[in-house]
Amino acid sequence: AADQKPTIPIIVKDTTSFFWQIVLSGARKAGKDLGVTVPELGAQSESDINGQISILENAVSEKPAAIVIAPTQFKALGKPIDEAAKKCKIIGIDSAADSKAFTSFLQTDNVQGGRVAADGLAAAIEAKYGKPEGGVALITSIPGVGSLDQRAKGFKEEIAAKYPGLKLVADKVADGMATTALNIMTDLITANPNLRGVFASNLIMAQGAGQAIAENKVADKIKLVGFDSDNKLVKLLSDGNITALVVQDPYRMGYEGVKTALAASKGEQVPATVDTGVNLITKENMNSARSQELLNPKVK
Amino acid sequence: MDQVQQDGKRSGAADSVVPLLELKGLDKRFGATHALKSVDLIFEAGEIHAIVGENGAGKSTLIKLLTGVHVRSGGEVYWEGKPVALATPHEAIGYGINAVHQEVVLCPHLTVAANLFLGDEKVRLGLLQHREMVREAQKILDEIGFKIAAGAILSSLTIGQQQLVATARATTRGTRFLIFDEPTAYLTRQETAQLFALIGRLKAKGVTIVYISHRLEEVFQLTDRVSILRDGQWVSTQRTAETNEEKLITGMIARSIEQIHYKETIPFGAEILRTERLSGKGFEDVSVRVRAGEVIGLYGLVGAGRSEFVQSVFGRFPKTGGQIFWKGQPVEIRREKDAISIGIALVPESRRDQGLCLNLGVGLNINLPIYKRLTKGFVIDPRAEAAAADRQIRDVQIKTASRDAPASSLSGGNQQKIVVGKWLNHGAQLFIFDEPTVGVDVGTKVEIYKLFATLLKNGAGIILISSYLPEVYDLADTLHVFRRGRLIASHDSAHTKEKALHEAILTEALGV
Amino acid sequence: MSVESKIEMSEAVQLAATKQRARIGTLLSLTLVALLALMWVVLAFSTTSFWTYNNISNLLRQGAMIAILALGETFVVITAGIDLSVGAVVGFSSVIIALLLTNGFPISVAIIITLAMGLAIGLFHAFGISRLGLPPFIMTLATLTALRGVGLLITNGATISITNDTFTGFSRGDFIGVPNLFWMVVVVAVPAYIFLHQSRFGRYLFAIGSNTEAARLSGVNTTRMLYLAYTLSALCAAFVGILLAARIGIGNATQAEGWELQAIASSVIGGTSLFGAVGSVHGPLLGSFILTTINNGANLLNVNAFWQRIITGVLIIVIVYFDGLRRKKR
Amino acid sequence: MSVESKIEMSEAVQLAATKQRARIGTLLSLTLVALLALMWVVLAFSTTSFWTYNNISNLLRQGAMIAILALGETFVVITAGIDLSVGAVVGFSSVIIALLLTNGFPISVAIIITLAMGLAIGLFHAFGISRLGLPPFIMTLATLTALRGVGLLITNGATISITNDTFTGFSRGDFIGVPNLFWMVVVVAVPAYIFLHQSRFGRYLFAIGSNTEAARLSGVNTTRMLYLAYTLSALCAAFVGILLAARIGIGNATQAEGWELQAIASSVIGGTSLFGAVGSVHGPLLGSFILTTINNGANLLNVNAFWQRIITGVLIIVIVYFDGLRRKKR
Ligand SMILES: Nc1ncnc2c1ncn2[C@@H]1O[C@H](COP(=O)(O)OP(=O)(O)OP(=O)(O)O)[C@@H](O)[C@H]1O
Ligand SMILES: Nc1ncnc2c1ncn2[C@@H]1O[C@H](COP(=O)(O)OP(=O)(O)OP(=O)(O)O)[C@@H](O)[C@H]1O
Ligand SMILES: [Mg+2]
Ligand SMILES: [Mg+2]
Repeated sequence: AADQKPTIPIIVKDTTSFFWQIVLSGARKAGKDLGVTVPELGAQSESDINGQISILENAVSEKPAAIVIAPTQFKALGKPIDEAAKKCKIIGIDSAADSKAFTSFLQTDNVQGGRVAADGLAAAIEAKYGKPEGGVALITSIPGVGSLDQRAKGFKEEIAAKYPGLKLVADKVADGMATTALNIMTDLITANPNLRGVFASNLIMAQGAGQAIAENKVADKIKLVGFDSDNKLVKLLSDGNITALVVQDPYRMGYEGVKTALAASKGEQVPATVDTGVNLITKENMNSARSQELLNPKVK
Repeated sequence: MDQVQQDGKRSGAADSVVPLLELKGLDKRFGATHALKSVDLIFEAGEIHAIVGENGAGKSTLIKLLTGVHVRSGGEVYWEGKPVALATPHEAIGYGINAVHQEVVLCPHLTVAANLFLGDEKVRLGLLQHREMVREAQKILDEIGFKIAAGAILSSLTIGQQQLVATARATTRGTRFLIFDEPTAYLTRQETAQLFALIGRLKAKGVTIVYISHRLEEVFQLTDRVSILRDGQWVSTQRTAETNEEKLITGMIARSIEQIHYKETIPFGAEILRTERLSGKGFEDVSVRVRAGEVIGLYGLVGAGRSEFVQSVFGRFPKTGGQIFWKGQPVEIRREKDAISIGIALVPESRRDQGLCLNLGVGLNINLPIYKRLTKGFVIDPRAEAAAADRQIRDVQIKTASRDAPASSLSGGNQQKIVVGKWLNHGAQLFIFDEPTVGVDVGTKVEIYKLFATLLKNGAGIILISSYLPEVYDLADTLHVFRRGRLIASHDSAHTKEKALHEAILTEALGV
Repeated sequence: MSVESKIEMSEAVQLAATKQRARIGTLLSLTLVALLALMWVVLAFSTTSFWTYNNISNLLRQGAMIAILALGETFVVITAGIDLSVGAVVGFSSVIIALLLTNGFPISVAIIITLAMGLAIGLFHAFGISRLGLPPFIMTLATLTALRGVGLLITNGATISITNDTFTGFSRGDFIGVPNLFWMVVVVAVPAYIFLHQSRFGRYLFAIGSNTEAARLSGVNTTRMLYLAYTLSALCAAFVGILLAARIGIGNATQAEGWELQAIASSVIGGTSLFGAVGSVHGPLLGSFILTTINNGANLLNVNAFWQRIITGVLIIVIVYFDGLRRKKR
Repeated sequence: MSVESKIEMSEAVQLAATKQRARIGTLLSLTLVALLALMWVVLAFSTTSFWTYNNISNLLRQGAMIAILALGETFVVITAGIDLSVGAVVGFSSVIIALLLTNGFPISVAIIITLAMGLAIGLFHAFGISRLGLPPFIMTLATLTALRGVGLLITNGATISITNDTFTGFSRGDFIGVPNLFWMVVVVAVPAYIFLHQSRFGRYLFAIGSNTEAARLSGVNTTRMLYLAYTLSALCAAFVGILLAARIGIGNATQAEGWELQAIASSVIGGTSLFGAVGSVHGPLLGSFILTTINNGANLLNVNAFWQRIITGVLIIVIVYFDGLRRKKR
């Protein structure tokens, strides 16, 4: 009977990141619940596009029932997914790819995530200074990553469209290291006395930037919005060093991804797109049940 | 200068009016060092021309200018009467100027054949003709009488054999002008004989040969004319037949040396070291004894296992059998430190590869074995460090700018003195010298021999390895002959000039 | 005479030793082949999917780029140098060709310009190393840093999509059943083999790695040969950049990060010595496919990605250790 | 006698040359100091915020970690080796100490265990290099790969938050106005200076880098010295890992990626030769603060991050070139 178990590999963007480990644990749980073998695959860096293509190719040759994949890059993964879709059903999660071959798509709208961050930041600045005015900055983890670019896009568009008082004074790209984020943030604080808000668009950047806020004791002056969460960021949030976190629901993404894939492989009808949503979590709402579910996913 | 030209005319009158190669005011500076000072020289077609001079006199520099290794700072060079630049090795080779350099400059990772044809490969349609080159190379080697396998990787050969490969290479390139820079320093007698035979054949073919050596007997044996360089300056050019050893030495160092092989008679004291049936990698069953005030000489061909034997005594390689006794007591020497701490010093065969940290200071090199003693607490006492270095620089008369000057800035002989000097501070009682006078000029040789005497007078014993037989005769009190890793004969009071004994020793060494 | 005959005898022994040495050289590459074969056999038995046409052609495709990179790197390493910039050159070239293609240049012109750019980088390296006297490690580390910056600056950190389907289709296609990407390895390796092992220039590279001064004194233009080595390495990297762009359909300056270390590791696993003068064309190819097989196999066996790193690290030590042993035995 | 006097005369010329050489040696480090000073002056004039207490202490904090790493690396490079693993060791140590602290170990014990782990890594490197005979580049490349894997495996890719405020507070604190992190540089550099420049072990490291065989034959236990060098490098890296953990308050195995190259670059900019036997303690410190100033200045001037990379690359070439010129003039 064990041989009959269908195989549905899940391919994430970066196995070394906590976010994707949560996705994987959701998928693992689904595998256990639904009786599916779920190989956990993924590149070792979000920018390793070629690595992910290779992994996808390898996964296809395993002749799986379906594949769940989070494409690292929109354009690059398009053709390989088209190819793979000839052999099995493909379910996309998190980000899109340039392919019409997805059977279903469970997505975080990263552009929307950027907008939410902008709104959250503006609200915090308004709460402190009375008006959403002053300098804001953006710190991106590494260049050339689709989802980060989309968050940046959403953030900048929202600021430009809705908050004419907010000026983007710096748009920094780091090298994926928390220390670099810390140094950049420290120097931003030094160089821009009028800085009032910062958006650090992923986990590691938020960790570094949050640390800089704490180190320089400017939590009162400068509002920081991060993206994603782990207990370090939750602590910074509860300390007030981070104003708000934009969190996705990675656990659900993994779980639902596998579930949808199984259904699709059996030929059942599945929705073409599902938005798993982004949520803004602040110190005020962080203790609600839903927030706690998002902030403390059951990673095992 | 006039003398040169007259000389040139005289000897050149036989063949042609234009000499093959003429140097006018040749000058070379290395930064602050003025290595060659306006040298004028004429090389006639077909002659064998010796150049002699002390270490650092500028002999090798002259050669390097002629072969395009270095570019001259001033002066002119005429090849068959026409001025030439000689800016690159390529150009020099083009005229047929080739050299066998003092240090073997070949590629150790390549085969003998590849080295022979380097820069001049046999190609067909752009493809290397590997097999043809090996075959051809073997033919060349066989023809000149060198017993070397053309397919062997160069690094598997002894230094002497490598030197022969370099020689073979230089001679096969359509050479018209061939320079040998101390070619016999690393050769066995056997190989030296092969080389001399080759030089004879080349001369017969009309090749012009320049021969540089510190071994004056070779100069008299081989050459037609001899030029002396001193301090980068030309001193004289004479017909070899019209001069003698004494005159040459006087010209080289501006004083006469009565006794080249310097040895005082010193009474033997107690036994310092004894080996009993010592065996190890490369040697077997070697039993020798050294007493205070005694020099034992180890003679043999290259590869006879002498270096391995002494390195084993020094703890560089583990022994596999037998026993070492130090002042009558059995001792275990497992590593260099053990040997050093009981008072054994090794002056290794190759200064450059084993003896010196070339780019570090003279003082550091001298003090290296005794830093523990110069340390107070955790920190080195800088005054003690300086004093220890300066004392040796003074005592062994090392000519150096300062104790901080890098060892590489000294001439060969003075570098050798550093390697010896570092063991004097340490207070060693047994000194092992492995080929201590290779490439060392006559003056410095005497200095080194004097140093031997000082050591012996202070109650030390010496093990001397040398492939230069006259040296062993003159210096060793006891002479041991090695062949293929075994001690096959011993002679007491070897410094006799009896021809019969020389013959006997040679026969033993060769195993005829 | 009798002395000579005796000496001759001892020489005969030496000759025999040399012959054996040559045989051991062949053995080394055979051992690597054996290791690769062993891995393949084990994987064929322990997974159902390894020994399928699909997977083998995946494997060939996946190993192709590092193989070419390792090959180029080998030219430099044989001269006792190192080229740390190759990963950056790959990323940079992917940007250049993507830009050219999106600006409507025909594929052939775009490829030529990109390769020319690689050539220029190689020339610059050789210039810095031979004229300015910088250590290769530092020179190529500096261009690694700078090139990533230039690539990012040009694109402003964004990725450039390549819409030319002929171009991107190439990387997925195959020819008589063998993936095009692997054919590219053949296309590079065959001339590389002739160049390195059969031409005098290859011989000169070894000579320079063994003893630069000796090579120079033999009339070898060592400077020009250094130019050649670094140019070849950069050209291979630019070529890989083109292949990468075709494979992922985008140009992005941050791609191929760390590939330089993979290329060097492949080359060393394949028997190249970082001290120079030892190396071959088949070695780095074998080395890169061994590393690729580790990754491919680990994926198929569903080995944790983190374990893959550990296994790779351990295998590098083991393989190079045994290789060293074999050399020492010589 | 007359010979001697002649010789003496020619030696006088040489003496002058040597004196000049010594002066140039001092000049080199002075030039670096001058360069750093120049950068600081320019920045002081072109920005309002550079020359503030706050920014200078930021600068000192930012440069501290690479400075310590570069210092450790220098010990290895002086022996003509290289340690590519230091970045990975930093990341790995941050994980270890975070784990220990979250499991309730007292800070002192956690620090000691983490340092002991660094020591073990260093010993392993030296073992592979001196006993197994692996090239340092390959040995440390292998552990770089493997260590990242082990760190990720332990944490499953997650970051471990450090809740111990005494520990994380340390990196923020200062002592008589100077940031604690910079004091750590002093704490490492002073004994390092005594070790390298005033103890016999330092002399031995230089001797090994210059000629291992000669050092051995002079009674230096070269194997033990290699153990010492690699251990010191790994210890410094583990120490930096601890500081990193304190500074960012997390343990994460992927942190400090690429820091090995920054450390090597700092060391080389500070005058260390990759061929061994040339190096100092103050050199790498200057080198790392030059690189840090570039980044800090660029941030203050709001220079595009991509330009920072280009500037860094170009400056590495320029500085090492002029350093080389100065050496050649000797
Ligand atoms: N590349 C160089 N750089 C600096 N000085 C040099 C260089 N080559 C030679 N010299 C110096 O030039 C002088 C002449 O050296 P050269 O090697 O020509 O002497 P030599 O006569 O061949 O001595 P030996 O008998 O020891 O071989 C010496 O003082 C030497 O230190
Ligand atoms: N046939 C050979 N193949 C490879 N290496 C050799 C061969 N013969 C000798 N050697 C090496 O050459 C070196 C010289 O040999 P060894 O030290 O035994 O000779 P030796 O008697 O000390 O001669 P010498 O001191 O005159 O050079 C050694 O390192 C030895 O291993
Ligand atoms: Mg000479
Ligand atoms: Mg010997």
